[in-house]
Amino acid sequence: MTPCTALRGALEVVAWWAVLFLLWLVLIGTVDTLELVVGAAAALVCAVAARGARRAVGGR
Amino acid sequence: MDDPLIVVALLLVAACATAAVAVRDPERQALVLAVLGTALAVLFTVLQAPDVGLSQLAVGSALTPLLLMLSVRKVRRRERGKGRTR
Amino acid sequence: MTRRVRRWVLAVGGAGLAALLVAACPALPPFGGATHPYGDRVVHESLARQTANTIASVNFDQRAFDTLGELGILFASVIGTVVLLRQTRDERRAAPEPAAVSLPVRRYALIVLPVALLTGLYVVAHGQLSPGGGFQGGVVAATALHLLYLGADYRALENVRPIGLYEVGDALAASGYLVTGFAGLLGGTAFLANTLLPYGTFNTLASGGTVPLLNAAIGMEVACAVVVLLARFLDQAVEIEKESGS
Amino acid sequence: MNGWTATATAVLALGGGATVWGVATGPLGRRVVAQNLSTSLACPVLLLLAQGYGRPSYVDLALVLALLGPVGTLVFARLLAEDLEGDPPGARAATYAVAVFGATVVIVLCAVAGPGRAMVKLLVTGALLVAGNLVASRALAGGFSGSRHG
Repeated sequence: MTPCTALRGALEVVAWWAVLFLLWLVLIGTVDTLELVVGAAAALVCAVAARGARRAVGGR
Repeated sequence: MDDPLIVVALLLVAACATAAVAVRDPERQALVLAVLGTALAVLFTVLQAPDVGLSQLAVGSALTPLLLMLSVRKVRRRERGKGRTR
Repeated sequence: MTRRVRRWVLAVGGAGLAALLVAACPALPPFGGATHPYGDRVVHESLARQTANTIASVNFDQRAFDTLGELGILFASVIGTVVLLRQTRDERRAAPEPAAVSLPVRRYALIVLPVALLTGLYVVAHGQLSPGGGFQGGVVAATALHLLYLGADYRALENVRPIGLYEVGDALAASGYLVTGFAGLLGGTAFLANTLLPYGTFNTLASGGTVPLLNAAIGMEVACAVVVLLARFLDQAVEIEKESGS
Repeated sequence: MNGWTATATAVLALGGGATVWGVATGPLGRRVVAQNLSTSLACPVLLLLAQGYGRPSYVDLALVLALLGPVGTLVFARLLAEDLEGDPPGARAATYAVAVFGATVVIVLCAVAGPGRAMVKLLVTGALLVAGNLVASRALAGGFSGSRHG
């Protein structure tokens, strides 16, 4: 895991996290702090899953 | 009252359920069951039961077909294997 | 008992059942009528506890004990599947070959996987506000994971999904549901009683006292249970083969 | 029985009836396409019902169907790959017609809903619906060529 790939990995997770957090904001009705916290946590979990999935599929 | 909508949804479910019984081949039956799941979800939504409709959608659209088709594949592979070794 | 006799017995039994059903139908209240004795009481009770989704209030508050039964049914059925579909002595496990999947399908699977997972978590989190709940969201989240098998192959899915973790998650979530119930006992009221936490303001994420907690426990339990269930089916269909290589 | 539910009834009667008949009879290739079309038709119907009943929370059902419908078709495409090689499923025109219909329903509903979070949610659902429909039909036509044991 050279620092370059680690950085790229982290960037990918952050990018997925931003997109998914926006999607969460679209999905919910009322916006308050608890919704944002839960949304941020859920988006982070899904971003890590997205990166894991892409790496698992690999170059095939 | 939107009776025509309820009648159409009920007829669709009845026709699809009959088709599911009439079709004998398991693979084709899994296909008809998937369509039946979708028709049931629409019927539940028409009858103002969105939670039940969402349950039917979640289970009937991808999970049930996957379980059915994996079982059919396992049985088919066992038959093909037995045929080859005999 | 020839086939013809069997058919006659079925016909007689069916006719009897049909007659009873027809006799019972006129006594039912009119379809779509305005009188809903149970509905009025349930809605009143659910609004008293600030739960917007009445079905979630029934599932996780007024009849939480029944949901404990459903949780037990799902848990027991998954254990049964794990025992039945285990790899027996005369079977061996062949590594799944990578499958050639066309590019648009693989790219679609990799994009929709996180979106479906997020939608599943959204449905679980907002169980007591909008249509949905722990069960529906858990199944959506679990199915989202298996897009990897559909978009690529079983080897990719196995790398991402450590099955032991999901089995532990299944057991943890089921016991989480029970512990939340016992908290009611410790708090001096009944088992699974919704009297401990404040009910919060209407239509927000923290409304409904223990309903969101039980919802989350059911959501995690169902998601892990479905992943374990599908893992066993996939193992049998894709990996495990008879010694004779069937 | 406003305009929305009337349209939903018409689509359900025509589209639903055709897909049930299509999935119950005929060659395997056409049945699989009918299954794909059934989910791609049910999603706009659910959106129309959500608008007709005035309950925006029903859009969640359409969103979940737009996500999981194509997944169901991918399951069939993958596990029936060997049988589908015999008669590759055609019916391209029907798939595109349903995709166009889905898109128009979403656009009309967006126009009615007006700018805001609801409109973005409808657009997300519409995008998932059309993309899923096309990718699933692409997978049916031979997306899983080499998967003997996959």
